[in-house]
Amino acid sequence: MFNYTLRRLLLAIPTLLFISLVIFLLLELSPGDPLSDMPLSIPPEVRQEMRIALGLGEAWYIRFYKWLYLFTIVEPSHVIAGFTGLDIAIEGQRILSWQTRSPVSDIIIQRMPQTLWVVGLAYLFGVLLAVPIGVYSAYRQYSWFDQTGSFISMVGFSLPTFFTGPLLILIFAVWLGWFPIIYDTTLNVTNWETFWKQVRQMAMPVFVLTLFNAAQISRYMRASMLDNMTQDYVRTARAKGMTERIVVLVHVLRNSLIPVVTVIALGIPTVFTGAIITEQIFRVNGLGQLLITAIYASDIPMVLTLSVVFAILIVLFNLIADLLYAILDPRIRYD
Amino acid sequence: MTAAPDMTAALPPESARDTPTNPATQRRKLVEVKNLKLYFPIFGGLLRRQVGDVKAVDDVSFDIYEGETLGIVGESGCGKSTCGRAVLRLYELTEGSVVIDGQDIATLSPEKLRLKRPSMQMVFQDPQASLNPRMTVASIIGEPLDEHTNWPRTKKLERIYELMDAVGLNRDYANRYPHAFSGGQRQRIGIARALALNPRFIVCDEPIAALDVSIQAQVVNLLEELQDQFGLTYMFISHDLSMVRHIADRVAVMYLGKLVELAPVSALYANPLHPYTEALLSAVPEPDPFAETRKERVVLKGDVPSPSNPPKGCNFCTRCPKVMEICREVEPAFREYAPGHFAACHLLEETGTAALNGGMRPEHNQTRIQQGEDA
Amino acid sequence: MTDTPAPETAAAAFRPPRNHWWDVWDQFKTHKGALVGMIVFVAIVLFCFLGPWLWIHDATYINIRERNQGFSWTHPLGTDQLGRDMLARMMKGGQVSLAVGMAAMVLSVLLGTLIGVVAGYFRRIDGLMMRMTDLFLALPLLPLLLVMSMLFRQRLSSMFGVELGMFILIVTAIGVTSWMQTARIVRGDVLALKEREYVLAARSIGTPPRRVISRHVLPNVLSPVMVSATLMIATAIITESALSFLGLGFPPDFPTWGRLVSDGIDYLQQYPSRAILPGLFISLTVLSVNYVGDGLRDALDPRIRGR
Amino acid sequence: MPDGALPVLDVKNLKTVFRTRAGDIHAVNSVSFDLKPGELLGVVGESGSGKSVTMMSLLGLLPMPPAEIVEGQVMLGGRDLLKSGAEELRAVRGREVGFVFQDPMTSLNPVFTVGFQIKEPLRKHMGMSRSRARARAIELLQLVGIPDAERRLKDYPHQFSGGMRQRVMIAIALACDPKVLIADEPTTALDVTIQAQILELVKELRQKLGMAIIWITHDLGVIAGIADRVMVMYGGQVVEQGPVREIFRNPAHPYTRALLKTVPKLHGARDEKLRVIEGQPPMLAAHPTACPFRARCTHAFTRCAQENPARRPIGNGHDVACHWDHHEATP
Amino acid sequence: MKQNIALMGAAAAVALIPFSAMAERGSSGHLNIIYWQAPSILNPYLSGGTKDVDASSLILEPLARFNEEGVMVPWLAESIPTVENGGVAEDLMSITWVLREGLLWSDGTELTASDAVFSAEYCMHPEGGCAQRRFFNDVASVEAVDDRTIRVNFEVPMPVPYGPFVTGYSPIIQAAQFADCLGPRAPECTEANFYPIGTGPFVVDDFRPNDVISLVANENYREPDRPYFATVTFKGGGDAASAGRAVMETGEMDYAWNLQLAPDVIATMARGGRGEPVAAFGTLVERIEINLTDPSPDLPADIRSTREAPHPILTDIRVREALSRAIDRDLLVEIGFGQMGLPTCNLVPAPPAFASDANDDCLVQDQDRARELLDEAGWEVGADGIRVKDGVRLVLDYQTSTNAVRQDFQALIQQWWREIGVEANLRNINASVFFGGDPGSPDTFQRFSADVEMYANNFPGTDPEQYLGAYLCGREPRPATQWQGENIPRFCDPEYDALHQQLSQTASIEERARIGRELNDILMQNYVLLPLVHRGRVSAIASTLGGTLLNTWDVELWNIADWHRTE
Repeated sequence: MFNYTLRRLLLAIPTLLFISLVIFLLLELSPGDPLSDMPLSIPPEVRQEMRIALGLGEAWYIRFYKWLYLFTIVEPSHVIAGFTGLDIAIEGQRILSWQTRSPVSDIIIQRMPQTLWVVGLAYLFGVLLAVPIGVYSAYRQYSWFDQTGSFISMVGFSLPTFFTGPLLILIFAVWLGWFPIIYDTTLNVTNWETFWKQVRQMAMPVFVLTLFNAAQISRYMRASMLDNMTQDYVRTARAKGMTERIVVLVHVLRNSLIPVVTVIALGIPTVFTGAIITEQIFRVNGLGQLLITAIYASDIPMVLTLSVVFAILIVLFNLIADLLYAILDPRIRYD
Repeated sequence: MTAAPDMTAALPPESARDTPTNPATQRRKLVEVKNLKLYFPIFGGLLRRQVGDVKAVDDVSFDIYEGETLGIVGESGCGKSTCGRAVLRLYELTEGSVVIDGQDIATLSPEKLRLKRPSMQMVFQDPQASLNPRMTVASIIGEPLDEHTNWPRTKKLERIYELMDAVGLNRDYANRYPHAFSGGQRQRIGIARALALNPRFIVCDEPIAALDVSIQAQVVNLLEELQDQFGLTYMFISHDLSMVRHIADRVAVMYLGKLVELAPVSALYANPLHPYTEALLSAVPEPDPFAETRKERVVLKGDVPSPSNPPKGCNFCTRCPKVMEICREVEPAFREYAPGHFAACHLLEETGTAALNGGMRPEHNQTRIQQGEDA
Repeated sequence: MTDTPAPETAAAAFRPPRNHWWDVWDQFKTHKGALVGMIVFVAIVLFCFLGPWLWIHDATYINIRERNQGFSWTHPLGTDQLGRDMLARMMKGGQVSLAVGMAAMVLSVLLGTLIGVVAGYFRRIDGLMMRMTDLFLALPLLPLLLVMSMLFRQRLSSMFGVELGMFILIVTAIGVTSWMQTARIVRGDVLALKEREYVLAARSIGTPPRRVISRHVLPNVLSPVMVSATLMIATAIITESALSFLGLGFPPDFPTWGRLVSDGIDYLQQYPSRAILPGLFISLTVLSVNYVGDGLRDALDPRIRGR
Repeated sequence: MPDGALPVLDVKNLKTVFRTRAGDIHAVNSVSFDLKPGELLGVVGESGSGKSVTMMSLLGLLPMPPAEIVEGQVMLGGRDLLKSGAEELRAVRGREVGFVFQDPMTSLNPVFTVGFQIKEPLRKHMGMSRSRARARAIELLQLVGIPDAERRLKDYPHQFSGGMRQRVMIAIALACDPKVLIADEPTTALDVTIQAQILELVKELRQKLGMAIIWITHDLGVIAGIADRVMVMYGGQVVEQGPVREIFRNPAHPYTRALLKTVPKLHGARDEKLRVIEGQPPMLAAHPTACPFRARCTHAFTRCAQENPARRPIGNGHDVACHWDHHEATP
Repeated sequence: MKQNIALMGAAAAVALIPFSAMAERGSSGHLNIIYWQAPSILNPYLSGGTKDVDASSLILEPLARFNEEGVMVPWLAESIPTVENGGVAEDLMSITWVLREGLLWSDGTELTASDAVFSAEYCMHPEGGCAQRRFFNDVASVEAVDDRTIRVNFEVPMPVPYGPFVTGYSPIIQAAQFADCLGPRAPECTEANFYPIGTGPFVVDDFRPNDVISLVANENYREPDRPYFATVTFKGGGDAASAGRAVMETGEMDYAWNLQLAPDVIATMARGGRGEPVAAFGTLVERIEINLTDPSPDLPADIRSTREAPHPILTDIRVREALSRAIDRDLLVEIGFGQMGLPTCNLVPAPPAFASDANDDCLVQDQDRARELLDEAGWEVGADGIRVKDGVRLVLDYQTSTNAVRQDFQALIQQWWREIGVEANLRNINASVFFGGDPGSPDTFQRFSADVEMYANNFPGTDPEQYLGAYLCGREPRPATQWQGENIPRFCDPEYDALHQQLSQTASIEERARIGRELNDILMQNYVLLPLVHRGRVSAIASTLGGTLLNTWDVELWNIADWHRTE
């Protein structure tokens, strides 16, 4: 197990290097210019000066190498220093966002809380909702609960968030006035009143995303339960005189959770990549919104860093999913 | 592509091929297996380097004479199926040679091997798993014809019908799918497919293991009839000792990747030399309550060791009721102790070959065998 | 297995020989949701592709005097802010959305199946293929689309025209970034299938790998592929509409359902039907396709089919 | 065998039907039998003969739907199990009737330790404390001959070999000292040498514990060595029943007779050709109104197609369901 | 496109309610502003984006501003220097500003002339990449005459010397704070760029780039009773529609910037009753520019769309005029802008002195005339209704950036042109590419790989000299200039060049206006570009918010110190 983990981690390094190179080259080729937002009245010479000031003058491989150095050494040192208070931050150049002229890692860390709160909570709710729904749907396959559950989860899956989002805003914010349209990222939860405020402003985006997440995961849960429901060991458990509750909730559930837990783990990176559209619609300015504004503004250092961070998360959670599989399923040992 | 030269294009009249299988006459070796080894590598460690082998088949040699049936028996995991597949080079061999009809197929190029395939065929264990569920019976039986002939459709169909007749399948079933058949019928389809190209040598890999008792007999009889009819040579792999006794001319016993005994069928069953063979024979329950109550079994202790980590010395030393010191140290040689009767056991080497010559032991079928440590 | 009678075999022997797809269809029919889904989907397809033959209105024709109209006989679904007929736009938009969904599905399923089969069947390149799958999983879709659009748009538009060029681009982008799931499923199945005896049987006959794959492996990975294909249609339609919403999809004058929704969102208060109708159509399509997929999964599963 | 003792299990006229899309399948047709205390009843039959379904029906272990028990009576310890509620049945399963299934690979839950799975019924049925259940589990493992029992409690099923797993299954079945043990082809998936081990174990356990056993198998050899009484099933019906020696020495039903002859012998002269029962087992699509074996029967005559023969006693506790009188044909 | 500086002002829609004299600093409480584009930096010298400049104007201030009517008013300066009051040198080579007395930075230190000198040095540093560099064009040096006196010296005579330190785009930054941030180090001063010390009414409390800014009133603000608001939240992101909703329908926000929405959408929102939309006009003109050179992809890359390859069709002025006459500008306004737009036929629609009325006949759609013109030019109507001449079909590529209103315009204009027998192939390009100026991309508006293209442009300040200079010979983008340049139609007329030369030497305001109108008319009557809509800007203001004066000539939030709560 340890060997396997170590081997996978080692293998992840070249994979990630390659991925970051590919992303870098993609962005290198991509059209768009960080200065497109500037008024047209800015003369070309000035534009050229600004472009050079952004560091666009050098050859791509030099920039990639520099970026790689900053990304792997300098930025982590600042992040760690920021969290631990240790004095290990490496002075000097950092990866600067072209839009804000500030270190990208600072902004990414700044964006974490709202992303984790809204998207993460929605994912958590989604999972918490999906597992019982999936279990019960499978246990009572083709019952009315299963049918309506399937229907609702499919509706949740099939409604684009850019459609449900504004609709919710119109109904609950404009007509009913229950929730605010605008998410206040500066809100500090200190007492009941602010807590209530936080709950209200999170309600709509969390609802939209929960619906979507729960829809997907409950489908997996149901399918996995159905797979296990017909296994021989279920008959053994019944033959032992176990109650249906124990048969389903201990024997079948435990086995069914194995593939579902890995699916859930694989889905966690999407919490960080955020729900681009939902974040935009509800102004939860999290990581997804950061990525999309950076793309619109051709802020290459930001897009590159974010993309690679996401790639790392994906590779990491892939590994975690595999390890979880091994931990949960005693039959599998990677050695 | 035309049919391979050693095949008759169509079936000759039955009488012409109806040669007796009795091997009393001059016999030719059709298959010669020498030092066959098939290891599956085990990878491990940080860098996924090879750290060992699963010795599925470990240095096995035997011959099969033309027209005879060689039975291979052993428990699951002893490597008998792998051996059968290796003989047809369905797996790449690790070492050794397999000469079939004068050609070493271990070294043939893929294309040459492909041309050789019609002469050697296989019948598989699980009649459900060995038939593609999405193909009709006709297309399953016709697949070898598609691969190795360029006959027109009608000729192929004619041949398919012939084959279906030969294995006792109703021609009306040609367009059905495998799932519409019972296990025995499916096995007939599998046999028809194996026969399509007039092979000379067929490896039967536990062809009856998945069938009901009443159906097993049907299939075995069919195999025997076909052998008589077409002069086939069989390598019959099975764990069913009584069925092997019925069908085989000679029997090889495998244990943990190695041959432990090889003898003509009568000699083996009447006078097993190797303790493992003995134990195996005694373990078979007989449908005779009188015999069963009288008989005392050799019950082997424990399980078969892992082929990735076989014991030192004799493979059987961990379970052998007659184990000696030497067995744990030195691997016994596979020797001929009586004409055509080979075995690999230190016990035999010590007691000498003479005493063990065929017929010297009395009444073996009801011998009370000393139980080992297990008593 | 116990000796519970295998009803499949038992029942089948009485029936006349027939293609096993009939059995699939029989089982499919028993899944009410799937059947309704199928009918709805076919209805939507007919609406989009046959509709324009009956409702002869140019989806891009601007009749400025009749803009922002409600439901009427001349414009059953009203008109938009430029007086374009919404019914015609829904049909046209549906054609594009469905075509994108189908084409992206085909591409992604083909890619996924190809890579899954190759990785599963040929041990040696398995590792490489799976690393590649990881790579694609980690690729960001949006920058990729921008890059592809810059690199190929002009060439594609000069070769196929603006709309078809963009169509190819979007389909490729969606297809290229969504095949991984299929590839993983197929690879798993192929790994299992490869050990099946009928594959071994084919090899013992001397069937070369490519025919083993085409004859024995591919038809038998069909069911998971079909299921993931139906899901892919749904995902592709949603992805396309999300891209349209983010302004990275088709040109805005080119109606797709996604575009119609995002155009209609601003008018949600004045003319709610303008966003809700296309939204409804997207959902209905995705929903029906999902149900068809569900039914197919059940119907293709012999364990369920027997019951 | 205590003759005349009250049977622990008495099954009368059991009928089980599978409702499938392709029509009903009459898997068990009016099966009646009893099981005396301490007796080992061997049930022989080919796949599809209804032997497993019969046993599953007794305790409601069949998935319903599609299965449905149409009629019958299953008396165990003075009550009719078919009329019992789900909770009552649960109290019987594992407590009074233990089950061992065919495939030890899939019958154990792969994600729980063996210890957990043995302790489960102990805690539920016997209300044992954690530590007592543990002690009993160790005891059980030792009983079924698993060395190093204490340590192995923590192991998962996949860490056991096939034979060891079957021993674990037996340990689970025996956990609560059931009166009846139903073993459904418990050695079919095992190798002969392992099968021999299990058979020895069962013989030993019978002596020690004295429960009644129903042993389902298709292997006549196994039955011959272990059973007191044999019940032969064909086409969802009991075609013949009697003491083991009686059945083997004096088989009355053409099916039993043919079955005994198709099996090649390990000793004695080799047959040139195996005796064969031609044809295929019947479909059970309708409730039988004729003898299910008639199509394959060498002795069939017109009555066989008109009337399903009832079981009739032919002496020595032996009964047979056949119109043909085998004494006429045998010299 | 995003700045508006001129003299014409639309009347502010908000009635000025007399505000109680007892009001004091912070008495109005909290103010919520929403911009659907989020500010990413608070240093206008490092970003040209309107959102950034607007946000930083709450903190940083210039010497003088334009008010809502386009009139220059002193801000940090005591008065506006002119030739008359001696502030501007007779030879137009320098201008001298005098700071107000007692100006303090928000950190309590004193603002001196050296801060202005530093600000100029900061922006003029060649490696700094200053976005507002154009305000310092032709500046030779900036010197501090004394603590309160700043002199800006020019390299050439400047008839309009109000570049440096005028408008929110060119404010004064604190020398002490930015001292280490000159040139290449400018971007590294994140702290300074996010939390600038200014003289304005507010001080940054918390800045989250691309998200939200929290501000508090500046304790050291020069007017003791202002700002009336104690705190401000400046939220960014989302879309215009929900920003408008938040002000006019739910009342969560007090001020929403630039509602680029369809007129009837805004009208519906206004019915929400919690706020209302306000419009103002600058010099922004949506126009179609016509390519006088051949964009055919068959040509070699260095010839394509350059003067070496004249356009085969559009060099005929009759075709160009026909294209213009076919368009109904009123309808375009109605569809796309409503009260935010006016139909126009001028490149320079404002200030009034510069606005010509010589071209107003184009305001009326005249398709018959258009057809006549095409007939005259020899384009015969073909079988499919599209005109043909010498076997060439009258087909034009029509490109613009991706934007809902522009695509509606494209569709409408495509249809009008079709009615006169001209086929248009529509194309739209992502704005960041279209306006990106990447010389490697074929899709920039400068590269002009199409026959006609549509976008909007305007000019800074109130004087159009530079703006009109764009259409001089030699200013066209071409390979030699890395495809940079402002003469998008590739127009070249010696007469125009001569007239422009004359403008650059004229100081008299009236005379400049006359020449400016004449230049405008030359361009218009040559139909090298077809103005469509004079675009205004609409913002939404909560009904409880007083004191706002929507300004399109300077930053929109210019007078935020005066904003207050009315109830």
